[in-house]
Amino acid sequence: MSYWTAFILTLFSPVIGGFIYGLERIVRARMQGRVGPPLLQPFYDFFKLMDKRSIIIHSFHAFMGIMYLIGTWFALFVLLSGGDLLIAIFFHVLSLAFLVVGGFSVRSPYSVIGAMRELLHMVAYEPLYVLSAAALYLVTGTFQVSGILHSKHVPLIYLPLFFTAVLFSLPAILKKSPFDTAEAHQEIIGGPEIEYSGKFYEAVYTAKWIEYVYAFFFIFLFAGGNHILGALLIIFAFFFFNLLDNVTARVNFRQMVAFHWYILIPLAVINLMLIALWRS
Amino acid sequence: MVVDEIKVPLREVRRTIKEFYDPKEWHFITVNGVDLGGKVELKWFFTKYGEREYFKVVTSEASYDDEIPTITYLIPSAWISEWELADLFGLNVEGAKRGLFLDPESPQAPLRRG
Amino acid sequence: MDFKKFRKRSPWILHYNTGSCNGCDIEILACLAPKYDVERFGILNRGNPKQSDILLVTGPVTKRAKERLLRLYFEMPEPKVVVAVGACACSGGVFRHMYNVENGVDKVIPVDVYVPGCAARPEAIIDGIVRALEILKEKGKEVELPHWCSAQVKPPVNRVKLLDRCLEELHGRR
Amino acid sequence: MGKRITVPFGSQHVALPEPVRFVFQTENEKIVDVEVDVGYVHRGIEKACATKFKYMQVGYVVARVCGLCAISHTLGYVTALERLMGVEVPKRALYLRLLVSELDRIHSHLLAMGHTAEVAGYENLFMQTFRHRELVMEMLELLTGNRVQFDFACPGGVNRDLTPEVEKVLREKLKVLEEKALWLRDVYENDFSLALRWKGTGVVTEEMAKEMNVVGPPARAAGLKTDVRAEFDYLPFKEVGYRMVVLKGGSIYERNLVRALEVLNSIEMCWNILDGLPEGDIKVPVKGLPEGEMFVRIEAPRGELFYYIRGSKKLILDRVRIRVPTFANIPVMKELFVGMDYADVPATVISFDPCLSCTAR
Repeated sequence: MSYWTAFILTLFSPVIGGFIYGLERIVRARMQGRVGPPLLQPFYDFFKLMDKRSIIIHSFHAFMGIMYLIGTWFALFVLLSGGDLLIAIFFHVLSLAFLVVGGFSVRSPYSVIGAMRELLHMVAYEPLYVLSAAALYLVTGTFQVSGILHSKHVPLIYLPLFFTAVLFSLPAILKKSPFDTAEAHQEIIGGPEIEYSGKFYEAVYTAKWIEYVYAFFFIFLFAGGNHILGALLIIFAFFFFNLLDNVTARVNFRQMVAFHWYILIPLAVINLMLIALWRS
Repeated sequence: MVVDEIKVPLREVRRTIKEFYDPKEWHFITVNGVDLGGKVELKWFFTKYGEREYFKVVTSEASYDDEIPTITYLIPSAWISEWELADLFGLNVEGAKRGLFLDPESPQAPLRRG
Repeated sequence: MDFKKFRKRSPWILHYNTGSCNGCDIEILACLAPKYDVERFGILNRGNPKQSDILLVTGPVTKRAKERLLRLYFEMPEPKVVVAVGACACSGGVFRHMYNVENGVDKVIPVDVYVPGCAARPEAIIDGIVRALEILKEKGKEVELPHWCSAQVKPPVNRVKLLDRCLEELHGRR
Repeated sequence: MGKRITVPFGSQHVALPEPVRFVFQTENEKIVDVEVDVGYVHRGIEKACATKFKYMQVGYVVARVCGLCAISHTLGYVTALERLMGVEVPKRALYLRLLVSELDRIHSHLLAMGHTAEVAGYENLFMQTFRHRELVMEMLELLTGNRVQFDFACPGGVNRDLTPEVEKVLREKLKVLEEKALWLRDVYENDFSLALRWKGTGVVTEEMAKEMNVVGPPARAAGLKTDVRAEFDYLPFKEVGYRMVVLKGGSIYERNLVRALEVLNSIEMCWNILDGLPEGDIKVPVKGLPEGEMFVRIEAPRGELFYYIRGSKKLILDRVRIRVPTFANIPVMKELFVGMDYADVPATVISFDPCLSCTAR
């Protein structure tokens, strides 16, 4: 992928993410036996928020909201432009750190609790992503996304357990049930994003769409050079995580971290060891 | 309906209840006040688990200034009824806080007559 | 670009019960459920005043809920509309002139749409929200004050101070 | 972490349809202290019943104490009044009251169950439960003319008769409802994530239930055999196949299961009522003025409802006292929260099915 295509793709990634989000809302509504909003609903929300008056708690808090958007955007750009996988993960962590710092900087207890839980989210799923970067390196021999995308191997064949683990942690990165403790609409009403309003909430809202693209691109990498398989994997992952979202209750943060550390990460490590054994 | 009513003076109330009350058998319903003009008639309602239409009522009368004995030592869940009594009748119940329902700007002791 | 027309497309609601009998509240809940499914119109129950456009108020406004209602109203960014749901939110209903109520939401905050009924039916609530959207579309972004409040609004608005001023007046009004 | 955070829960909160305010002191999301404020919706109905409204009107006023168990409040009041004045209510009216009260219980229980699912983040189950709840709402609307505030019972009988056409539709809908209720029971009993989340959370033990005088489904889920339907003869429950549902355990999971089982029992009762509905009048005139005092207990969907009325040969009663189930359950809720995770709080609160407009009146 050339540098400019990547740039344009990144620029339009909110649009793609918005469509994914709109589609998700429809799919979710249909799974619940409702009609659901129109496909363009996220964009209606987006334009409405443009016009809302923004109430700023203090400028640092608002700035952190914007930085969250920029950080996620940059992480995605690193991925799309074929950069280093580890750097993309690093930027993603950094962008979440902005959100966490913003959440801690206000007095609202929901925001503080949400920020703490956001940290626990990172503790839970980020090791899995770092490990999968390592696993992709073992299979394809490169950390470069462009290298992985042109690799002859299909990592999915070597990393089935890894793929399963990443699939199950998708709800954690996208904050969907069962791992939506950081957002937990019914407990802490959105967590770190509670105090944002107007244009600043819009930034946080859009950053979440970009995270959709980021997460699904990660899934795409598991198909390596086989792009059709990648597209199929994305569609499968999309429906799978919607189904998971719809048939589970929210677990608490202890169960979430325990699930990631006692089940998913060991799964991934077993896969990693098998590969290492097989290679040697 | 069987009603077993015990009329006692106010200071005897706690002892009377203590004599028969056993949390395994008795269910405390509520304490109720009725304004009789100048004084309040208080009734503690109890019922027995598993019996049909059986009530035990401890009745007593108190003037507006009397200190009403609390029964939260015996029945921990009674505090909410007692606080309500203190709030709505403006009575002086032992250990009760004001302001369960009423705000400073609401009329005080609304259930008193007159 | 004219963003005003998108206001109608994505109203996010905030619901507050100021002393109603729960009848209207469960009907609002029923609106979100599959049979009425207001998410068709993009309506979401946000539960967060900072991100909401429509404030649905039920109940005749008790003395204790009054201050909370005013705070919620001030926390909502403009443009916003207030919908009074149910007979008691409109006028006090059966609770009118009871000792602890204020006889309707419009005694405390400005109301744009009144939805009658005891309890208001889901169809009526949806209709009320649709009416509210018509009003929302035309609304400006100026800060609105309750009719009893004599504070002057001069930009830039300090919302915290304005709220304090209003609360002082609310309690002084007794 | 480790520093104390004060978390206010309510009075405006998305998980709560009504204003109650809990202020939690949390450490690492564990609650160490709790304060509760239930007075947000105090309107002064008891006072108004004893000053503004005539005794024939009070039934409609107390219905507005709570929209969820409206029929229970009216029933409580009219039963007390009828017993006080010695009115013999026709059998058909009793059966119709029973029918509406059981349908009301079904809708209230389904609401509570769905709502608990919603606050546990299980949005789909909430939607499904509410979808089936609409069936009951339609039945109630057919039967009484309104969805929520029915004003069905009145002193001396009921206000509206059941016509054969309505009965036919009711039977059809009841059949669908029974299927759905069985399915719901199955989901609430066997769903993995619900059990994982709720089993052993917010446990009220039997001793605790007895000591704190817990009422209603929370008490029965804890193994305490108390149900006013079995202890007080205000309606002919025995004749229509009432069974008491008692479970052991006392956590959120059991409370919801008790509700699910009671819904099934209520549906069974509704079948029996429709099959054995006696013919006759639906209303007898009530004459005279109330004198003396009377108290009754009623099983509202949330538990024991207590009415005390007192009259002195006047059109306006001297005292109407309402002790509602949530009022009795607030103390145990307060005890329960200490030591609990904040994440479990919304589900625990909702699993008691609190009705604050009842509590504060």
